Amino acid sequence: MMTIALYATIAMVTLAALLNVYRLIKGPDAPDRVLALDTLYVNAIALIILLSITLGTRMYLESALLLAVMGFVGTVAMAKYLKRGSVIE
Amino acid sequence: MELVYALVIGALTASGVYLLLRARTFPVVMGLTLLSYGVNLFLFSSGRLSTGQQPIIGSTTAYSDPLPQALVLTAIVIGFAMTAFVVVLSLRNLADNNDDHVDGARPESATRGKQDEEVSDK
Amino acid sequence: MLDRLSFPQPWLSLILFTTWQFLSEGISGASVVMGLLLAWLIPQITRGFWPERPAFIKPWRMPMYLLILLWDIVVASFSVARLILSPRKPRPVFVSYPLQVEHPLAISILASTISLTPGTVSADVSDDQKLLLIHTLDAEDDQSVIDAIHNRYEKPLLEMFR
Amino acid sequence: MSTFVEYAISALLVIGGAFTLIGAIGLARLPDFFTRLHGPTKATTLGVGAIMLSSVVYFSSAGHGIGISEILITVFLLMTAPVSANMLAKAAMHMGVKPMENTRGNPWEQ
Amino acid sequence: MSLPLVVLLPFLGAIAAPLFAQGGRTAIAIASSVPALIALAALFPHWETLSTGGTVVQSWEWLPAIGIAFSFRLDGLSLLFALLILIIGVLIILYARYYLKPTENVGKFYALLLCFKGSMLGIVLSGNLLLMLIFWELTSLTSFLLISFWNHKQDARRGARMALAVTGGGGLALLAGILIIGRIVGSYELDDVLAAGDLIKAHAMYPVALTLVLLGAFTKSAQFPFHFWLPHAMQAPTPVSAYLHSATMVKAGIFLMARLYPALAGTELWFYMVSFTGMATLLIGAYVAMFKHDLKGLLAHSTVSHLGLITLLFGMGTELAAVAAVFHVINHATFKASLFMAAGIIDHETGTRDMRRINGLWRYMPHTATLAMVAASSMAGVPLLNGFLSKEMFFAESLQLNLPGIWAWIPPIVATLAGIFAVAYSARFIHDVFFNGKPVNLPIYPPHEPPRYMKFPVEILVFACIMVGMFPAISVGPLLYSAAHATLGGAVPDYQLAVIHGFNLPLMMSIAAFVGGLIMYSQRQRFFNFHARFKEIDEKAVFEAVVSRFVNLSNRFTATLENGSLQRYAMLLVVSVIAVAAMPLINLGVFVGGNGLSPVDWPTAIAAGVLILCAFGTAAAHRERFTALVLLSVVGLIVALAFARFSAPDLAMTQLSVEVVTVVLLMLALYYMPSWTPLESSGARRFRDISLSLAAGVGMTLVTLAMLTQPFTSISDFFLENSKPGGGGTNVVNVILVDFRGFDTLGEIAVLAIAALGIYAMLKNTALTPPPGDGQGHPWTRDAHPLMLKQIARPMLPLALMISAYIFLRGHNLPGGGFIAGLITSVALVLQYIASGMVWTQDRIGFKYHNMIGLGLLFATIAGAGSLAFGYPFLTSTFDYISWPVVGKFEVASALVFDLGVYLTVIGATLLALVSIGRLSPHSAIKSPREKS
Amino acid sequence: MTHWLTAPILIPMLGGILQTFMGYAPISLRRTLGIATTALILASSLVLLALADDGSYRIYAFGNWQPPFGIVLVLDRLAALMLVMTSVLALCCHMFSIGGADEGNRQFHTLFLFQLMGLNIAFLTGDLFNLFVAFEVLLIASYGLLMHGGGTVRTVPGLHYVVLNLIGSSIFLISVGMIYSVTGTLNMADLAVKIPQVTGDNLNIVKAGGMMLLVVFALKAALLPLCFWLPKAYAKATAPVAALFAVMTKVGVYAIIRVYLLVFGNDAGELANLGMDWLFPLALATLAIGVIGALGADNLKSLVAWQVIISVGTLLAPVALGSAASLSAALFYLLSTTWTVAGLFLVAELVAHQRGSARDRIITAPRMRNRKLLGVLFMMGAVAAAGLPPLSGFFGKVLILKSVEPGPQMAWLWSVLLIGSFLTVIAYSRAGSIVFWRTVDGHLEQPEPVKGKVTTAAGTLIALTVVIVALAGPINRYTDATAQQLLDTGAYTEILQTSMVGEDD
Ligand code: NA
Ligand code: NA
Repeated sequence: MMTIALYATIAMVTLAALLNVYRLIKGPDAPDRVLALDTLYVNAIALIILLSITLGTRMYLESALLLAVMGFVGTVAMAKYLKRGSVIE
Repeated sequence: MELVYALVIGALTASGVYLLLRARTFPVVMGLTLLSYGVNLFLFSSGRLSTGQQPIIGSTTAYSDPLPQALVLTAIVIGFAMTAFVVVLSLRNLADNNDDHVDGARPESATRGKQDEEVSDK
Repeated sequence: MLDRLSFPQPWLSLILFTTWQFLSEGISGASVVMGLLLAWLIPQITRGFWPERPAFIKPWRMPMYLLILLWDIVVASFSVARLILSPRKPRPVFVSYPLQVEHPLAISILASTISLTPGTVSADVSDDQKLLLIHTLDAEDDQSVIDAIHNRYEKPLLEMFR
Repeated sequence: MSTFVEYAISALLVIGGAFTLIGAIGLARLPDFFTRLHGPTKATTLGVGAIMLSSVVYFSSAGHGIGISEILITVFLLMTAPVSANMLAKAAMHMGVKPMENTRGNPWEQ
Repeated sequence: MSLPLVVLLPFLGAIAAPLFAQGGRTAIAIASSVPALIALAALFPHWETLSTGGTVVQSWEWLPAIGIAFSFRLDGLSLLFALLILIIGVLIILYARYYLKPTENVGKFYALLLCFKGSMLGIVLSGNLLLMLIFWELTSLTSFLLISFWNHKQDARRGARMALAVTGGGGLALLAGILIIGRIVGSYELDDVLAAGDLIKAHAMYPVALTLVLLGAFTKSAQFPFHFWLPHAMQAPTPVSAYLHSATMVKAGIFLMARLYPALAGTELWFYMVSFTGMATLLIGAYVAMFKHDLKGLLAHSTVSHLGLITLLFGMGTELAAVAAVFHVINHATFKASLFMAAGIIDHETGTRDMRRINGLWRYMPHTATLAMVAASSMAGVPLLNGFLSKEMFFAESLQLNLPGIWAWIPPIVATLAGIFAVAYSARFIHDVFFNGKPVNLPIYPPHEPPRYMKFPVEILVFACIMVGMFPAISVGPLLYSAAHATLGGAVPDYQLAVIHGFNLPLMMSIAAFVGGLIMYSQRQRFFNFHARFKEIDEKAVFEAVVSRFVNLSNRFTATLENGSLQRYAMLLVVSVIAVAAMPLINLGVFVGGNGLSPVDWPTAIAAGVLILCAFGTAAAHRERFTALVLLSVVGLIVALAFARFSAPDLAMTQLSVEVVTVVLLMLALYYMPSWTPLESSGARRFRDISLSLAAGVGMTLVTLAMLTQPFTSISDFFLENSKPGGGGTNVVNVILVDFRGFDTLGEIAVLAIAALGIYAMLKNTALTPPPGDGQGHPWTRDAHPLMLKQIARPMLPLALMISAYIFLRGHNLPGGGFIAGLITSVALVLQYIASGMVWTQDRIGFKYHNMIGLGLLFATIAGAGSLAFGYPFLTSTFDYISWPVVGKFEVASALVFDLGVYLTVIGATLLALVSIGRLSPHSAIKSPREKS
Repeated sequence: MTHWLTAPILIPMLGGILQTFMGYAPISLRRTLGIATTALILASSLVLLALADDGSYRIYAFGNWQPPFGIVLVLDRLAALMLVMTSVLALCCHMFSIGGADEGNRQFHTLFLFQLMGLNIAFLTGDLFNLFVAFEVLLIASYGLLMHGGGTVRTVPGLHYVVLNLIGSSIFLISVGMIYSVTGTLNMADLAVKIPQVTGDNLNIVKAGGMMLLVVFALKAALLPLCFWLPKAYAKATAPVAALFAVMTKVGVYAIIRVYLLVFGNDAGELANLGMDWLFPLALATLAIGVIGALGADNLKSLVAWQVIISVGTLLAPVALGSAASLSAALFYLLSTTWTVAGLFLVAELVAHQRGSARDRIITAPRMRNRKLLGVLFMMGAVAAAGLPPLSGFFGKVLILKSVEPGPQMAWLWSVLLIGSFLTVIAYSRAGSIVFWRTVDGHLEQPEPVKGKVTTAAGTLIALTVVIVALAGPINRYTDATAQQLLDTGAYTEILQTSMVGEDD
C-alpha cells in the first residue's frame, strides 16, 4: 500500500520536475527560468524526502534542509541580479 | 545504472570542454565548473555506485567506499576556491583590458559584433 | 557589561533553545547545556542585526493568526489547483492595496500571507510603504480582493503591531 | 506500523505528490509569468509540506522520534516562498515582462 | 704545485691588477708583469726533465664522476707554448702601457688580459682533456670581452660576438669530441689518451670524434671556412690583436692538433681533412691579405694564411712536417706579434690604419720602419730570418706528399702560389707604408717615433727573428727538439736546422715565390682592378644578417606557436590528454567489466537525462549568459542529488552549499560583464571544438563504464573498521577528513584561505564600471534592499547559525561537519549582504575576515600539533567520553577543534572573496535612496 | 618518526598564519618575520638533508595512521635535495622582495610562505592525492603571487596560467580516480606494490590514468606542447615571483621523477617505464623550442623565461632515459639551472629598473647606472645558463652528455643539447651586448640606485653557480646516491612496514 503510494508520489514529483525543466528551458523570460529553478529546488526537497522514506533512513534529511536554504538564497540572488545587477553592494 | 552514470559524466566532460575552448572568460568559467562536476562525479564513482549505503557506521548494514567521498569533498572545496579565484581574475581582466576576451583586449574587438569572425587564432 | 551577558532577545533565545532540544534527538543534560549556550551565544552574535526591538504588542495573537493562515493555505492550494487544471483562461488583475499597517515586519507578514493564500501574490511594496501591489490570478473586481484581505488578515495584524 | 498510520502516510504522500505536480503543471501551462508565479508559491509549497508530514509520521512511527528537520523545512518553505515570489515579481516587472492580454491593472514601474 | 701555480698566477694577478690602476699605467703594467715573471721562474726548474723528452705531471682529484681532474702536464710542446704565452705576454703588457690612453679603463684591460693569459696557460698545461676544454672556452669568453673592450663601437661588439659564436661553438664541438675520446679510452687524462692512439683510431666512433675535435681546432685557429671571424676581431685594441690573434689564442687550435697528434693523426681521414683545410686556408688568407687596405686587416689575413700553413703541415702527417709546423709556430708568433705592434704604433702615431693614406713613413719614423721591415721580411720568407727557415721546411714537405698522379703536383703549386702572395703582401706592407710617396690627409700630422719603450717589445721580437734566422740550432734548437719530441710522442726524425740547405727544389720554390711576389706587387693595380670585380663579402654583415634573420625567424616562429591564445593552449592540452588516453582506451577489451550493469530506476534515469540536457544546454546557450547560468545551476542541483542518491549525504550537502555560493559569485562577476557573448568562432572552429569535446566525453564515458563494472577492493575497509574505535566518530567520511587524512584537509583549507587572500589583494585597486542597466537596456532598479527580503533575512541569521551549530556538532557522527556548517553560516551572512547591503552588514559583523581565516588555520594547526606534546605525530586525534554531573556523558574529541578551524576558515574565506567583489560596486558605499535608516 | 619532517611544512604554515593577522602591521615587522620564517625553513631543510644523507627512508605518518591508510611524508635524498634547493632559492627571492617588490599587497608574505608550504608538501608527500592537494596549495599561492604587484600586464598571462592549471587539476583528479578505481589505494609505496599486479582491462584503465597524469606533470613542467603559457606568465611576473617560479616547473619534473620511477618504474611489470618513450623526444623538442624562443626573445625576462623551457627539456631528456647516471646528471643540472635562472630573473629586473622606459627590452637605450655590476652578474648567469665553462651549467651538461649510452638516443641528445647551447650563447651574447653595451646618447631619469639587499639576493643566486662548481664533487656524490636510491623501489615500499608510535616493532 505504502509502497505503491510512495512510487506513485515519486512518479508525480518526477513528472513535476520534468515540467519545471520544460519551463526552465522554454523561458521565455529570465524570471520564468528562475522561478522554474526555484520550483525545481522544492521538488528536489520532495525527492530527497521520498528517497529517505524509501531507504528508511534519516541520513539525507539535512540535505533537504540545505536544499531549502540554498534554493531560497539562490533564487533571491538571481532575482536581485535581474533587477539590480549587483547582488552584493 | 552504470551506463546512465557514465553518460552523465561524458556529457559533463563534453560540454565542459567545449566551453573551455570558448573565447570569453565567462563561458570558460562555466566550462571549468561543468568539467569539475564531471570530475567530481567520476572521482566519487571510483569507489563504485551504491544505494542507501551511506558510510555512517550503524546506519545501515553495508557501506559504500568512504574514501572517494572524502576526496571529492576536498576536491569540491578546492574547486570552489579555484573558481572564485578565476572569476575574480576574469574581472581583473575585464577591468584592465576593457574586454572579457580570454586573451585580453584585441584590436579586432573594436569591430565586435562582426559575426563569424575568427578572433583568437590569428 | 551586564547587558553584554544578558539575553538580548528572550523570545529568540526561547525559540532557539526549544528547537535545539528537538534537533538533539531527545532531551539530555548535554543538549540542555548546549541549548542554553546557543540560546545565549547566537543572539549575542547577531544582536547587531536587530537594530530595533520588534514592536509586538500582542504576540499571543500570533498562533491564532497562523492557524487561520494554515487553513487558508490548504484551501488556497485547492482553489489554485482547480484553476490550473481547468481549461478556462484566468482573469488576472493587478491590485494596488492601500496598506494600513506601518511596521515593516507587519507589512512583510501581510505580504507573505497574501502570497500564500488563494490566488494572490504580493508583487511589490511601494517606496513609501503605503501601497502593496497584488497580482490576483482570477478575480471579478479589485475591491472585493482588497476587502477580503483587509478583513481577514490586516485587521489582526493591526492589533498585533501598533 | 499500524494500518492506519500506513494509510495516513500514503494519503499524505499522494496528496503531496499531486499538489507538487499541479504546481508544476501551473508553471508549465499558465499563460504569463505573473500567473505562473501562483503555482509554485502555493501548490508546490503545500505539496512538499504534505510529503514532509508523511515523512514525520513515517519516521516517528518507525521509532526514529519526531524529526525536527522536516518541520524546519516546511516552516522555512512557508516563510521563504512569498519572498521569492515577491523578488521574482519585482524582477519581472523591472524587466518589463508582459502580463497576459486580459490582465486588468498594470505592474508598477520599477 | 708549480704547474697549477703557473696557471693560477695570472688569475690572481687579474684580481690584483685593478688595485694598482690608481697608481697609473706604469704601476699596473709592472704589477701585471709580475705573475708572468714568477711563472717563468717556476717553469725553469723543469727544463732539465723536458730537454731529455720527459714530462712533468701534477695531478689532484676533482670530479671523478665526470672524469675531470686538476691534472697538469708539462712537456716540450706545452713548454714551448707556455713560453710564447708568457714572454710575448710580458712584452704586450709593456707595449700596452704606452698604447692605452690614461683615460681608458686600464684596470679592466689588464685584468682581462691576465685572465686570458691564465686561460691560455691552462689550455697548454692541462693534463686532462676536460680541464683543457674548460680553459679553452674561457679563452673564448675572455677574448670576447677583450675584443669588445671598446664596446661603444658597433664593430667591436659585432666582431666580439662573432668570435665568441664561432670559437665558443667550436668549443662545444670539441667538448663532444673529447667526450667521445674519453668514452673510447676510458679516461680524459692526456697520458692515457696519448697512449691510446691505436685504440682510438680503430674505434668506430673515431671519424666522429676526429671531426668534432677538428671543428674545435679549426674554428679556434680560423681555418677555412671558419676563418672569417679573425679579421673582424681586429677591432680589438692592438695589444690584444698582437697577443691573441697572432701569438696565442689562434694558436690554441694548432696546439690542440699538435697535442692530440699521437692520438688522432696518421690516418687518411686526418690527412684529407687537415691538409685540405690547411691548404684552402693558406691560399685564401694569402690571397685576401693582398687586397686589404687596412694594415691590421692585411696582417689578420696573413695570419689566417700562416695558420693554414701550419695546419697543412700537421695534416701532411709526416714527422718532419710536424717538426716544421712546430717550428713555424714559433717563427710566426715572433714576426707576427712584432708586426702587429708595429702596426699599432703606426696607427697610434698617424691616427689611421688605411694604407692608402699612410705613405712614406720612413722619413718620420725610421726606427720603427726598420723594425717593421725586418719582421715583414721574415713574414715574406727572406733568408737569414726565421720565417725563411720554416717556410723552406714547408716547401720541402709539400714535395713529399704521396698523392696519386697529377694530384702530387697540387701541394707544391699551392705552396708556391701562397708564397707568391705572401711576398706580395709583405712587399706591400713595406713599400706602401714606409715609401710610396707622401702621406695623404693623416689625422695626426706629422707622425713621429713613439715613446722609447713602446718600441722595446718590437725590438725584442725582431731580435728573436734574426737570432733564430741566423743561428737556429743554438737559439731555438733545444726547445724545438723537446717540443717536437712531445708532439710526436717519442721518436723525432733527423732534421737539420741550418740557415741554408744548399741549392735544392725548395730553394727554387722560394726564389720563384720571391720573384713572383715582387712582380705581383709591382703589377698590383691590375690585381686590385681584377679583385674589385668581385663583390667583397663583409662577413660581419653576413653574420649579423644571419643572426638577425634567425632572430626574426625565431621571433615569428614563437609568435605563431606562442600566440597568446588561451584557446590554442587549452586545445593543445585537451588534445594531449585525448591522445595519450586514447591508446589504452581503444585497447579496452570489453566496455562492461566483470560486475555487469545494475538496474536503472526511472527517476534516476530522468534526472540523468535532465542533467545531460542541461549540461549540453549550458554549452549551447553559453552566449546568453544568464540562461546558461540557470542551466548550470540545474546541473549543480542534480549533481548534489546524485550524491545523495548514491549514498553520499556529506557530499550532497557540500555540493549544494558550494553551488549556491558559486552562483552568487558568478552573478557578482556577470554584473560587470557583457550579458551576452558575441559569436566569434567560425563554423570550422566550432566543429573542431565540438569534435574534441565529444571525443573527451566519449572517452570519459568509456572509462567510467569500464571502471564502474570492474570488481574492486580498496583500503577503505580499514577506515570503516577504525572510524569508531580509532577516530571516535561514526561518520566515516568526516573521520577521514579530520583524522585519517586530516593533512589533506589542512591543505585544502589553506587553499581556500589563500584563494580568498589572493582575491582580496587582486581586487584591492581594481576599478570597474558596471553597465547602467541590464542587457535589454533597462536601467537598474533603485530598490537595492527590498523590504520583504530584508525582513526575512534577519530572523534567518540566528536560525542558520543554530543549524550550523547542529550540523557542525553532529558532523563527526552523522552527515555534516565543519565545511558544511561553515558554508551554511556563510550563506546566511551572504543573505544579509544581499538583503541589506554591504555597509549595513559590515557594520554589524564584528570581525575582520582576514583574522577569521588566520584564526581558523591556527585552530586547525594547533589542534593537530596538540598531539606532539604526547609524543604522537602531528594530527593524531584523541577523544574521550566525559561524564559530568547533571550534564551527563558526552564526547570530547580533539578532531572537533580541528573541524572548528575548518569552520572558521570556510566562513572567513568565502565571505572575504564575495565581499571583495561586492566592494567593487559603485553603490557599496552609498545608501540607496529607498533605504530607511 | 622524527618530527623534523614536518618542519618545512609547519614553519611556513605558522609563518603564513602569522602574516595573515599582520595585514596592518608595519611593513618592517612583516618583512623581518617573513625573512626569519624563510630562514628557518632553510635551516630545517638542511637538517633534513643531513638526515637523508644516510640513504634511509624516513616517514612521518600524520595522525599516527599506518600507511597506506593515513597520509605519510617520506624523506629521502631526492626530497631533501628539492627542499634545500627550494629554500635557498626562496630565501634569496624573499630577500630580493623586501627591497620593495613586496609593497602594494599586504598579503605578499602570506602568499609567499604558503607557496613554500605547498612546494614542501609536494616534495615530501608519499601520497598521490595529497600530492594533488600540495599542487593546489602551491598553485593557488602562485596565482596570487603572479598577480601581485598590480598593473595590467600580468592579467592575461595570469589568466591563462590559472585556467590551464585548473584544467590540469581536473585531469589530475581524473587520473587519481582511474588509478584508485583499480588499485584501491593512494599511497605511492602501496601503488608501487599493487600496480605490477594489475591485469586485464584494469591495466588499460591504469595505463590511461598514468598517461593522463603524465600530461598533468608535463603541463606543470612546461613540456612541449604544453609550454606556451609559460614565457609570458613568467616574463610578466614581478621579479622575485618569477625567480621563485623557477622552481615551479621543477615541481613537475620532480613529480615525474617521483611517480614514474616509483610507481611506473622498472618493476612495474606491464606498465614499466610508462610514457618514457614519449617523454624523451618531447623533451628534446622542448629544448629546441626553448632555444628558438630564446633567440627570438625581445626582452631579458622573456629570454630567461625561455631559458626555463630549455632547462625543462634538458632535464627531462635524461630523466626519460632513466639510468642511474642520467638521473644523477639531471639532478645535478636541476640544482644548477634552478638557481641560475632565478638569479637571471632578478638581474633582469635590476636592469629593467635602471633603464627607464626601455626596461629590460633588448633595444638601445641610454647608458644605465650600475652597468658594470649588472653586466658582470648577467654575464655570469648567461655563461652558467648556456652551459659554458667554468660555471655549474657546464658540469651539469657534461654529466648529462656523458650519461647517455651510445646509440640513436645519444646522437639526438648530443646534437640537440650542443647545438642548443651554441644558439643560446648567440642569444645571450646578442642580448647582453645590446642591453649593456649598445648605448645611445640621452638622459635617463635616474632611478634610485640598486639597494644592497636586492643586489645581494641576485648576486647570491648567481654566485651559487660558482659554489656548485666548488662543491661539485660532494654534490655529484649526493646526486649519484640519490639516483641509486630512486632506482631501488623495493626499499621505498618498505615504508609500508614502518611501525607507528606506541606500537611494538
Ligand atoms: Na496568495
Ligand atoms: Na700607402
